[in-house]
Amino acid sequence: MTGTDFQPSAPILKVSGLWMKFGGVTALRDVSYEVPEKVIQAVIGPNGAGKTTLFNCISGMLGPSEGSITFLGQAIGGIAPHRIAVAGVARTFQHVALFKKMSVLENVMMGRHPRTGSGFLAAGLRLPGMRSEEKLIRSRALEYLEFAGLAGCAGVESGTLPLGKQKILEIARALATEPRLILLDEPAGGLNMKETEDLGELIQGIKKLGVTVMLVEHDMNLIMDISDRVLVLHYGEVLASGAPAEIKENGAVVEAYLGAEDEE
Amino acid sequence: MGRKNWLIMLGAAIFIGVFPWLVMPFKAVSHYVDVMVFAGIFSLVCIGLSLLMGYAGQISLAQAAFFGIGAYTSGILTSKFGVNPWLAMGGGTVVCATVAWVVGVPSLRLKGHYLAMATLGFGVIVNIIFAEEVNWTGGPSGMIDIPYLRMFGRKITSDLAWYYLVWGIVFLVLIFCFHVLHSRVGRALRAIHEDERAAESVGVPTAGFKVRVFMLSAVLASIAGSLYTHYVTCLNPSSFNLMWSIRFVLMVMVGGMQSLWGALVGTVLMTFVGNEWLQVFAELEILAYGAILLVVALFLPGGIVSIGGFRRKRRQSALEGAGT
Amino acid sequence: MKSAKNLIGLTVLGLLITAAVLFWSKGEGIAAEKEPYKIGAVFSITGGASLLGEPEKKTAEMIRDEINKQGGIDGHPLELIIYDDETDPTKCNLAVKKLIKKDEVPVIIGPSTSGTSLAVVGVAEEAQVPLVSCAASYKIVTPVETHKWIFKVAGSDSHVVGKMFDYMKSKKVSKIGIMTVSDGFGASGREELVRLAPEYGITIVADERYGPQDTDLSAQLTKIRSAQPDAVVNWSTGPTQVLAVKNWRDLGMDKIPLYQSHGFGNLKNLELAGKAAEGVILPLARVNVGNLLPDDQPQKKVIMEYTKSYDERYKEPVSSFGGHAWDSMHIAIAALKAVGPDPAKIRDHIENTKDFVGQHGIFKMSPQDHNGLSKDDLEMVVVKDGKWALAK
Amino acid sequence: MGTDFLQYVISGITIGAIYAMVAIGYNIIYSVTEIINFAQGEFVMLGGLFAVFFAGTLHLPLYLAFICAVAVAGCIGLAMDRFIIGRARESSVLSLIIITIAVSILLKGSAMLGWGKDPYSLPAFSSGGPIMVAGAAIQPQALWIIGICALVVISLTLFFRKSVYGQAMLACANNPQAARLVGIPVRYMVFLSFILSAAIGAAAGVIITPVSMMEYERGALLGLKGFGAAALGGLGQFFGALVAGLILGLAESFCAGYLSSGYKDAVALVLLLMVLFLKPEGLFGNREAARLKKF
Repeated sequence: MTGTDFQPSAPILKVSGLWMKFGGVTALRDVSYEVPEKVIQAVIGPNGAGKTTLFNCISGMLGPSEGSITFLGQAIGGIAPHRIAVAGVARTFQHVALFKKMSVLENVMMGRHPRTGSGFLAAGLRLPGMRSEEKLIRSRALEYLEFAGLAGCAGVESGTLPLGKQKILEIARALATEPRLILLDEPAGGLNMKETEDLGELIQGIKKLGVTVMLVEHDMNLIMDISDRVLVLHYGEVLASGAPAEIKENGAVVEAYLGAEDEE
Repeated sequence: MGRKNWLIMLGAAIFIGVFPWLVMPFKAVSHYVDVMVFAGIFSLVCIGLSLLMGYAGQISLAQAAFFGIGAYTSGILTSKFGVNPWLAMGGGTVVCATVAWVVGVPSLRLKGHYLAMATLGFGVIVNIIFAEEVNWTGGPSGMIDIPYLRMFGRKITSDLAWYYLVWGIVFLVLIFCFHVLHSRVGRALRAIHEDERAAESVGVPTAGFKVRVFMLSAVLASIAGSLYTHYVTCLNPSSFNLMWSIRFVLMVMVGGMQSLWGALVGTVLMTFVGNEWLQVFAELEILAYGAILLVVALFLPGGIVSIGGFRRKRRQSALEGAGT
Repeated sequence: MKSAKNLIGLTVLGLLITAAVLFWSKGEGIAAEKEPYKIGAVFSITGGASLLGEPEKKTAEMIRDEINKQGGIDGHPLELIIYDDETDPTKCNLAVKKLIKKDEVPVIIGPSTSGTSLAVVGVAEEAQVPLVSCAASYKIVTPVETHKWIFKVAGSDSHVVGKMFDYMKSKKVSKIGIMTVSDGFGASGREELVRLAPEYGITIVADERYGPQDTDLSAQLTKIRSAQPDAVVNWSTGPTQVLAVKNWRDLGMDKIPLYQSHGFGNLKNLELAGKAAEGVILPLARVNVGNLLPDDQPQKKVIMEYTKSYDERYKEPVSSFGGHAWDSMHIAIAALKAVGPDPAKIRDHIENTKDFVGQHGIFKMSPQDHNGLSKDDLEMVVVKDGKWALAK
Repeated sequence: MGTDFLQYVISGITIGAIYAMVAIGYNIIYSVTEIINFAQGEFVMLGGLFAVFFAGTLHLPLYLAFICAVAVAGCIGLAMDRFIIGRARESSVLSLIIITIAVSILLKGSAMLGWGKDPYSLPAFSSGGPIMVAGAAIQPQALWIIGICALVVISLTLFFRKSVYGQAMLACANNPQAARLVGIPVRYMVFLSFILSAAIGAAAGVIITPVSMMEYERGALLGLKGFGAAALGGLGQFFGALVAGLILGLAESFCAGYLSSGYKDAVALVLLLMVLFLKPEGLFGNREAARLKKF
């Protein structure tokens, strides 16, 4: 947790032979890949390359058509998203998915859900264990807000925050679940330069906490700055993977991007 | 629960406490106490339904069926097996919770119209069972000779005693539900209502929570049913038919689904409207009832409690509640 | 802004309603010279049993007007307070409580159905106010020890079934198929049919049920037909009994005579069933067949009077149900006339009603019998040329 | 045994045809607006009672009474959309459920005031006694019911498949915004759907009145059964509604005949629940399409 050097270790996530088909469309085609622990793993590719689909498969929002996903040695392909969250995978969404009518603090408190356990009866009868747990939830949530730099607006209704802060809040909420792996889907989308810079620092901070980060992003500068490894998807297939510098030089990747640009 | 809710509850409790003494001296409204007993019983059903509709975002047209299952369980256990009424009430909640679980697990995967349809179908089936199992339920002519409720060794027969008993339970249930809402569980429910996908992503088992709220609402309806049984001491399937399920939904809607207070206000109001105030219209009553519903659904979709900016208050108190 | 307007509007509406209620409850009876005598009534004027409640309400109102035109009960105007229970036990319960508490009536007539009556027996008993139900179930008045304040003017289903079985025996019917509607009326009839059949040496070979709003009974009748009974008994009220007649005819079951319950005793049913109803047999209270009675029959006079004035006022034929209201109204009025508006005295008076000539028979109440009718108060009737005729 | 079986089939198909027509009424409105009109059953009741009014009170010939009753019901359907549903297009599903229930209460109450509580009947469309087939009796009116139901299904299928109006109506359902862009008058199409659905419901009411009579309270149950048929067949599926209606009718009839007549209504509903739980999009619905519907 001290250094920022890239130290490969055992894979935290292993995807092998992953297929995802929607009716006649194949979104992922035989994707196999391993993510080592405590790295920042970027996933890039032109629109429609299957990046978000990959995230949805890992986080359980979609059950893969074929193939396996192993997280910390446990097969998680096709199990319910909330169980994957409990297992230690958190995520954010491409289009911010906050609980808009809840306060900023409450949103982060929601993140504590999988790490706490009091149920209907305990809550309704206000049992002592539940009350102390509630206090703990609150103080831990405040810590995460502090970490994300949002402590100032704890009481604000989250839907009223500017987009940049909403994106950060979503990350804070995901972090509050104490994940081992966090999936960030286009966290910089719609952010300005300054905000993107702050975001980069935040992501590196997350890595320092010992959390593996996977991020889908279009902002190449951000990716080149912070990521340790890059995976390139193209038409649902793995096109290339490696360190950012290598990817930059990879002809196939450049072509794929240029080709895609032409189409748009 | 927040300070504002405590204040409202205090006000409501004082009002409920003195209400009988306000109306009893006046002959013209002295029977309002009786109406309030039923309003209290129905409130229990509607509080549960409000949790389900307003907080978990699910509709149920089967509440009268759970109300009836509780009522008949109590009735059958006490009159045919001589079980203590309070124990029978507990038995009713267990039966209801089990049935709700069995029905809820497949139903709550459905949404909107489909869920309405499934619960409606279930409710009608239960009602047919009440009417057909003559040996157990007495069939359509009804079940009679159900023993009175006893407390501290005495029969509860007077309307005033019933009034305070029922409303006492209503307030206990309200406190229970507010506590639930302002806890980890309540936050999860609100989260499900706002964005199911995001709720799942932070580890909320949405399907499981929906089923549990459904079970809670069934249990509350069951308690209400048991109270009804011992209050009326006679059961008839027509007290638990589809019309009543619809009435319960309407009570919650008219009051406002956004808060438990809405359920309470709506229930009391609609009980009075349905049994008292519309009687001046005689034959036109049914039209007046329909018209009121229409007006509320069209012009007051937030229900009566939305009139005075009540919703905003709830919002704030929920925030404070998060801190307690 | 809009919500503020709504708030004001609703408040005004609420105040108006409250004012109206208060006015109503105070406003009546101001002009009376003598303290009016009150009778409370609860009928199922709307809802599932509205076919029962409607003529009951009309009859009760007609009698009130007649009495008041004659100068009331010993100079006391008669005040009739009617509530509609919408055929709902809960509403019925509330309505009776309201009659007792708010209106402080000394005697209550109704409710219309067994289900609603059973829901209020306890209330009247507890409040010690006599209640004269218009429904049939024997459970309403038994056991008498715990139903001291409850009476009923509708003959028990056991009378109807007994009368019918007597007639069947005389026609050598030994196997019957029954079909009953799944509401209180049908369920109570079914219970008695099943209970009494062995006593009369009759076997029930088919026992079918249907809903009150069913649109087709061919399946039930077909099943009965295949059990080869000597007769079919249908027990229901409302449109299903006409449906039974039509389906019975259409299935060509003429050779298996169709018996109906006394619920069929409404000329409208004959109108609706038309030719199909020819030959249908049923036990009927005399109120429906006044003109067929011999002149020396003691009930003839009251029945003809009622039939005539009801027809004049409402332009429709009388029904059994209206007859119940007539009986209960007049029993209550007789008691009020004799002992004044004291619930306890009224109860005692009703319990000792002897030889009261009513629409449904000659009532002989006693501390053991809070109904006072027997199967002798019924006639077996057959449909002939679209009219009732006494069955031989 | 054989005769009985045939008799059950006949009565099942007859009542099933009525359920199918009610279900089609639900489907038309649902296809265009994605609203479930809980007042659908009341149109059946109104159709029957208006036919009684035109034939019995005004002494019109039966076919004219039929047409007038259907037309009046169509107008009521139009009014319902124009003055009530149209104002609440943006409401939540729950509000819409309540609104249509309120309308059904109003219609039922008005019918009670207008016609009273007595049942009414109509003469059968063609005279003559039942036709005997292998010992089973078929009422001529049953043939009318089945024939008219078939006619309605065929013409509606043609209407939605082939005609420009039908295509336009479906387009409104799939994507009202796009429909508006390509120049389809969406409001007008919605009106049309309400008129059509009310008229078909009313037609069902008219043809069933000679068989089973009609009174103000009848609508709710027929509506419920029709609703069951619509869900069973898959919301929005016309052919599905027909088949599901017949299945429901036959299931009820067989249950009454071979199992317990008291539980016959329950059997239809259990069938409905099972379909909802196992194949929520209905027997003939499309899973992908059902998922896309905005609930």
